[in-house]
Amino acid sequence: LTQCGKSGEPSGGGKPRVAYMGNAIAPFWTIAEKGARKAADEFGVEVDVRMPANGAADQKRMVEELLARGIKGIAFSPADPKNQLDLMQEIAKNTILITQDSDAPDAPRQCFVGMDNYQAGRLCGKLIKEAMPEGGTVMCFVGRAGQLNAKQRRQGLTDELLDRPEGQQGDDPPDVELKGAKYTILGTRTDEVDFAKAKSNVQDALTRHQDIGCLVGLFSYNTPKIYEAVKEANRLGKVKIVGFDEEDDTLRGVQEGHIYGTVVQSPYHYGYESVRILAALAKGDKSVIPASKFVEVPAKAVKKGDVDAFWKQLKELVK
Amino acid sequence: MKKILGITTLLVLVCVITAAVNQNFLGAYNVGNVVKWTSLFAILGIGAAFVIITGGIDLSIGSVVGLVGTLLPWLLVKKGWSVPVALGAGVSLSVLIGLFHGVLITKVRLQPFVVTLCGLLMYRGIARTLTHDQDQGFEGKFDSLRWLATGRVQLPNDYWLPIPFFIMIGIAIVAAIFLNKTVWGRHLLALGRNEDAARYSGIRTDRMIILAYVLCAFLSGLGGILFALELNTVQPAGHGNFYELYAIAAAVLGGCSLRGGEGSILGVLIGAAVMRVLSNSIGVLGQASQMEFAIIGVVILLGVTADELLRRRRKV
Amino acid sequence: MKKILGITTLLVLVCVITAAVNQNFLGAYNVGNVVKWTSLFAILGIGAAFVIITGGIDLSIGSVVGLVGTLLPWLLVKKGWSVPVALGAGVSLSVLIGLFHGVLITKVRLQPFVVTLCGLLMYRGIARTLTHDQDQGFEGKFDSLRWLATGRVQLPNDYWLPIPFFIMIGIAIVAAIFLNKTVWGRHLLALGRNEDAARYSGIRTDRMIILAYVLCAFLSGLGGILFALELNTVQPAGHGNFYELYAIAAAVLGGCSLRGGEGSILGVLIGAAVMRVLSNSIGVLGQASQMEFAIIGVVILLGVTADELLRRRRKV
Amino acid sequence: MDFVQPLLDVSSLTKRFPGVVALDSVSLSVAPGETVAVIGENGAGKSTLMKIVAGIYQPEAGTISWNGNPVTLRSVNDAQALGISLIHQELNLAENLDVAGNVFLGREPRRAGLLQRKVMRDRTNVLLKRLRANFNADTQVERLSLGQRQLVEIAKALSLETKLLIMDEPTSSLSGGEAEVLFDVMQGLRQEGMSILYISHRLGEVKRVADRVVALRDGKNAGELQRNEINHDAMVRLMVGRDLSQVFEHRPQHPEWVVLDVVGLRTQAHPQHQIGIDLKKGEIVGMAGLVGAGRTEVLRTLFGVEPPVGGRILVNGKELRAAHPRDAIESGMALVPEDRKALGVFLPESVKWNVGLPAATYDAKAGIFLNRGAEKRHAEKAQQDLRVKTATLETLVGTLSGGNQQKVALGKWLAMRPMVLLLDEPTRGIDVGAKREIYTLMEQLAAEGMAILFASSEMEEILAMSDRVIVMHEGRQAGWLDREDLSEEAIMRLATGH
Ligand SMILES: Nc1ncnc2c1ncn2[C@@H]1O[C@H](COP(=O)(O)OP(=O)(O)OP(=O)(O)O)[C@@H](O)[C@H]1O
Ligand SMILES: Nc1ncnc2c1ncn2[C@@H]1O[C@H](COP(=O)(O)OP(=O)(O)OP(=O)(O)O)[C@@H](O)[C@H]1O
Ligand SMILES: [Mg+2]
Ligand SMILES: [Mg+2]
Repeated sequence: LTQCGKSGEPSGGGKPRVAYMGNAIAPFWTIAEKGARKAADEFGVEVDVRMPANGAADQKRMVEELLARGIKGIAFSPADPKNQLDLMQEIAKNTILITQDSDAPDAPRQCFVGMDNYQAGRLCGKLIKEAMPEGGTVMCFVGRAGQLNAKQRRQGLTDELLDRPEGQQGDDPPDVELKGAKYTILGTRTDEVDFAKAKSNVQDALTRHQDIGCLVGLFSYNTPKIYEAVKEANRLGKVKIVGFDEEDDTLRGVQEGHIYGTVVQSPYHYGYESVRILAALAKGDKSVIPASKFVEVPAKAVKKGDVDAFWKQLKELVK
Repeated sequence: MKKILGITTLLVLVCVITAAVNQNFLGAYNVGNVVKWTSLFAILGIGAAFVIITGGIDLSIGSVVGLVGTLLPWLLVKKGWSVPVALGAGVSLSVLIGLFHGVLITKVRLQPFVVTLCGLLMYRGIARTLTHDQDQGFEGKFDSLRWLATGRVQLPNDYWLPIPFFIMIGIAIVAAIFLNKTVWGRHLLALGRNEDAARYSGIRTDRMIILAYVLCAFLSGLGGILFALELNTVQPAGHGNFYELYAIAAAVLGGCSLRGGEGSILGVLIGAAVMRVLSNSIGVLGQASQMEFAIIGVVILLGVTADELLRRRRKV
Repeated sequence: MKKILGITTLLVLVCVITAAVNQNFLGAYNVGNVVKWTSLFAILGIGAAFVIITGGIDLSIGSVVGLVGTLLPWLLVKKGWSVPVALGAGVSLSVLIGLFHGVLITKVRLQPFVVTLCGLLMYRGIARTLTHDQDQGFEGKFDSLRWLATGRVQLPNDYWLPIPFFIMIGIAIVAAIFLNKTVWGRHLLALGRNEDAARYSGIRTDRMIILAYVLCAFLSGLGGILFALELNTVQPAGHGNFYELYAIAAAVLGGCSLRGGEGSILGVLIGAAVMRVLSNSIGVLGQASQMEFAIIGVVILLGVTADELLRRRRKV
Repeated sequence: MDFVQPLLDVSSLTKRFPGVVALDSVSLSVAPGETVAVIGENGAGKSTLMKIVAGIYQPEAGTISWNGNPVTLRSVNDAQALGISLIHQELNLAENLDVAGNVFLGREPRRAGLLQRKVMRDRTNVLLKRLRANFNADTQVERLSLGQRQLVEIAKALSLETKLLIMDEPTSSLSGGEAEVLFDVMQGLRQEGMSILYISHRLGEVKRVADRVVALRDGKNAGELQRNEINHDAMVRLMVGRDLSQVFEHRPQHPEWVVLDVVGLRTQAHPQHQIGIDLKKGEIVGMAGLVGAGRTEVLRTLFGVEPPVGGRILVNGKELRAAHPRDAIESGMALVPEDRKALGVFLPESVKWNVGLPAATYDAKAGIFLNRGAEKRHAEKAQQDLRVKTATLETLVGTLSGGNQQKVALGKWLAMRPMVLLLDEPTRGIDVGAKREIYTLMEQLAAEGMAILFASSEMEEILAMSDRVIVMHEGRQAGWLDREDLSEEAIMRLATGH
């Protein structure tokens, strides 16, 4: 029996095959997929897009399968960078590795595409301060508190609200109350990506804290669920809502003025840039990598004023 | 009746304790919400009860909730189907799923656990594939349809009852009559006790078993529709995950024996209420959500243990 | 033997088809990985088989995997315990869990489904509460410990077998001897089919049932340790979710009847292999991961259906 | 009589169940090497007494002495340790194991914890040979008929190192021939010094085997008979408290109209043989044969439980294609199965519930709603006609004595007024009084025009009740006997294949 593994597959018309891997199943990653596919078309590669339902455990298995497929490069979003070092080492040993969305500086990755979720969290904290300048209570809602992006967003937001200076990053568990000078973070409720739970969590919070100031959705679907629950409780306006990501319902809420603002990254560009770089690297072109090894795709806050323009642009991108 | 005494006591206990600690628990807003979630889960629980009474199990409930719940907004919004056609499609699909389970279980003689486990995997996969894992939602439209889940009937003092409550009560009444007052219900209970003896008594056990799976899948589908309408957006990969366990737990807490042949619809409602009230009271009392599962598990375990010990004492 | 013919055929079929489409499937790298995952899941499946043979069920397997798997890195890294003590704690904890289940089921006479469903909720909640929902990992240390899961035995031509394979084979051999050659295994089979008959024959059925739950929880805990060592990073809220279903599916595919009294360890291994190979071949063939569940569901269903129909024909 | 230290001495035992006093201060003693028969009507408390002696139930009051020393039996193991073993009235076998596995269940020969299969198999085969069983140690119990399973239970009891062997109706599913073998075996055991407690409703057997007879009535001691006093009438008097004439006189009908016409029927268990039956209106036909002869199989096939491999079944001139018992019921048939615990009744449900079940569909209001009135009427009628001994109609069937369960199994079909009644061992485990009641009932039903086909292992019953007899041998219809030609010898000749 002869082995003919490494030579890759005969299919794909000779185009190199690269992979783009998210860290969860979410609309965020579907938008990213759009960008990845666009770049694949433009730069002449085949792209396998993978999204793990179950975080790190699934990622490991998917990586193994991709490597078995003879892939030419992987743009990887580590669900748990600290502990996935050897997985990334394994990737780097067998093929080209870049990270995107969340970084692992210690890993042998060629470069990182994206921005820091921690910074996005800080940005969100600033939105909360704007929405509620006189201070008040805040509660966060998230699918999985342990997941890296959730952790970073929450930490950034916490540090901002507790007025920790830039560069000083705290490490607060999600299940305790954090009191700052003006702002109190009551806690973080998780829902395991069960939307019904996401909604009833908000309802329970509204029942418990009749005077709650601001509700924050850390995962993309959390914000619309907050919006719905607050609306049903007839407390729109009295309770401020701030969130992450660009779900349609979130943007609609921003348009109506019921959601104060949302922090958006640009997943489309994560996908696009990652595949562009992988395509070049696969063809031996190393010039795409900047000296800093950091390809920045910045996050920004979308508020009532700029939501229309942002939405229009987004629709064009994902068409 | 006696079988649900323990669980009813537990329900009352949890309510009293929570209300004592936080008055908002009994406020109009919270009561309405708890009743709504209880109603939605009770619909699934009633379906599960029918299957459990036959001595079977349906693990696909959550995936059917997911599939039908995803298809409805997808058909309405993405495919532009009309409301009655989309609803009809969702309902027919769930009935067909039940039929499929029932036939495999009775005619091919596969184990219910295996059939519905495969169902769990398949329907989830289909929902995800059809929608390319995209969240599906009503995009702010179909408000009159969504009234089925979000509508309210106002009561004095700001209190209100959600429409799903009335749907659930209707289903529960029909189900209770079916189970206790009709020949079919009697046949269902009989075959759950002893399928062979039921066949020797002239009961067409296969048909009744199929019927039970159809009812369960139908109610799951209906639940899926209501959950989707209530939530506005659903995620194909996650919507309804683990709901089969909640549904089965509600049924079992409510006195259905997994050995078959026993069950009470009222019990299922109370079982569903216990699950929801517990979850709600944990939230309202401000416990960390990390502990929610642990608390629910412990309380249920204490409840059934106390129940069993009391029952035994009464017997001796 | 005859009972696992169908499933073995299915396994071979899937392998042949996948290998025909993508030669890398049989490459050293992929074979090693598939064997590793199969071994890990087979360990859980063997545990599940013991409980299923008694006619019971253990829904807490996934949560025990989660709890023990989270505790190990947490104790080692966050609490600074020594390796033997941390390992010992994990193993003792899982044995205690099994004891707890067994006692509730035999002495308090609760239904296994209820007890272990509460277990599912509780252990998950405990893992999350202890770790504040933070991912746990070995942070690049403990490589010699991690060798238990990541170590390899080199074979010719770059092929290798993972250490968990040898652990699994060891467990399987002991389990098979226990089940088929010892008096206790005999008693387990007997009480699984007819508990009264076993009790009237002087078998201490309660002890045997407790033993089965202890074995299951122990193997779940062991599996949890190995999974954690293999993955390096563990999410308290998600690690092991649904693994009970995989474990039970492996056991049932391998010929265990949920009615109790039947089961083969070899069958469980093949059942676990089918699940893993299917999942792997879907990935290797480049099918969208959305479809993975659907394909696994369909293939298993076809497999058991064909098996059942063939068996029936053979009988007539 | 010399005083001999009794092996077992039970005195003033009392046991209550909810609603019944099963045993009321009952005493019993057994001397070493003695065979004591315990007789009594259904529900008299025989099985309860035995279960207490075997450690399964705990009495509320009373003492048990073993070799003169008081003992407390908390579990089966305690009793087994003393050397007491029990063959249960209701079979309790692990059907997933083979015969050897069941015979040695709980006491497997082992070396370092490992099973010694060969030893088990060989020893089981010796026992089976001794019982002249037509199956061997490797056979799966699943594949055995009820009678064959009873032989397994007996083999199991024989394999024990036992001082006191309790046999609770060991022959209820055995026919004369197999019972004879058992009596030979018991004779041997007795010579080895084993004591035996023997329960049976077949008074002929009791007379053959017993050294002494102890009678129970309504949970109380009702008297004893010494060896020389044992005769049918005396036993009946003790049990029932009055005389019953010994032989039941069947008044044959002379019907013409064939209601059940079976031509060339081939069953799944024995597809190579063809069965032909013509059952006339008002006729009672018996079906005789040894254990495993295939009688149950024929009745099951007729009733549509499993499809025939070939042949035709005509009921009342109309062809019946029974794919399901329901079809058979619709065409006017009813079957009271042999294994009442598994197939005949629902143990955890009430008498009323059980009796009302088959007719529920036909009584239903508006076609679907349960008719509780009709249900109650059926149940009351069945209770009266069959004299079911039950506290109330709400009593769970599982708590009734075996005989009364059998009456319920029969009673549930009476409301349906079937044209053809199939009975499989209709008096299995039923006491003399109830047996007579069932015979009377069969007689009466036949007189009303019902055709009855009954399989039985009890020779007296076949001889007394049949207008004609079909004899089965190893799945084959060995021959028909008319009433004039009926004799024990003629039946045995056909049944053993000579
Ligand atoms: N587990 C039980 N629960 C409640 N009542 C019971 C139980 N077992 C027996 N009984 C009742 O105790 C009485 C004695 O029953 P037992 O089985 O000892 O009678 P028996 O003499 O063996 O009758 P048979 O000849 O019909 O076997 C009956 O009235 C019966 O209904
Ligand atoms: N489920 C089964 N599978 C295979 N063989 C069976 C099965 N049931 C019965 N048999 C076989 O068919 C034969 C006929 O059994 P059947 O029960 O009809 O006999 P029977 O005359 O009623 O005897 P008995 O007096 O023991 O009840 C027996 O040899 C038995 O071993
Ligand atoms: Mg008895
Ligand atoms: Mg028979």
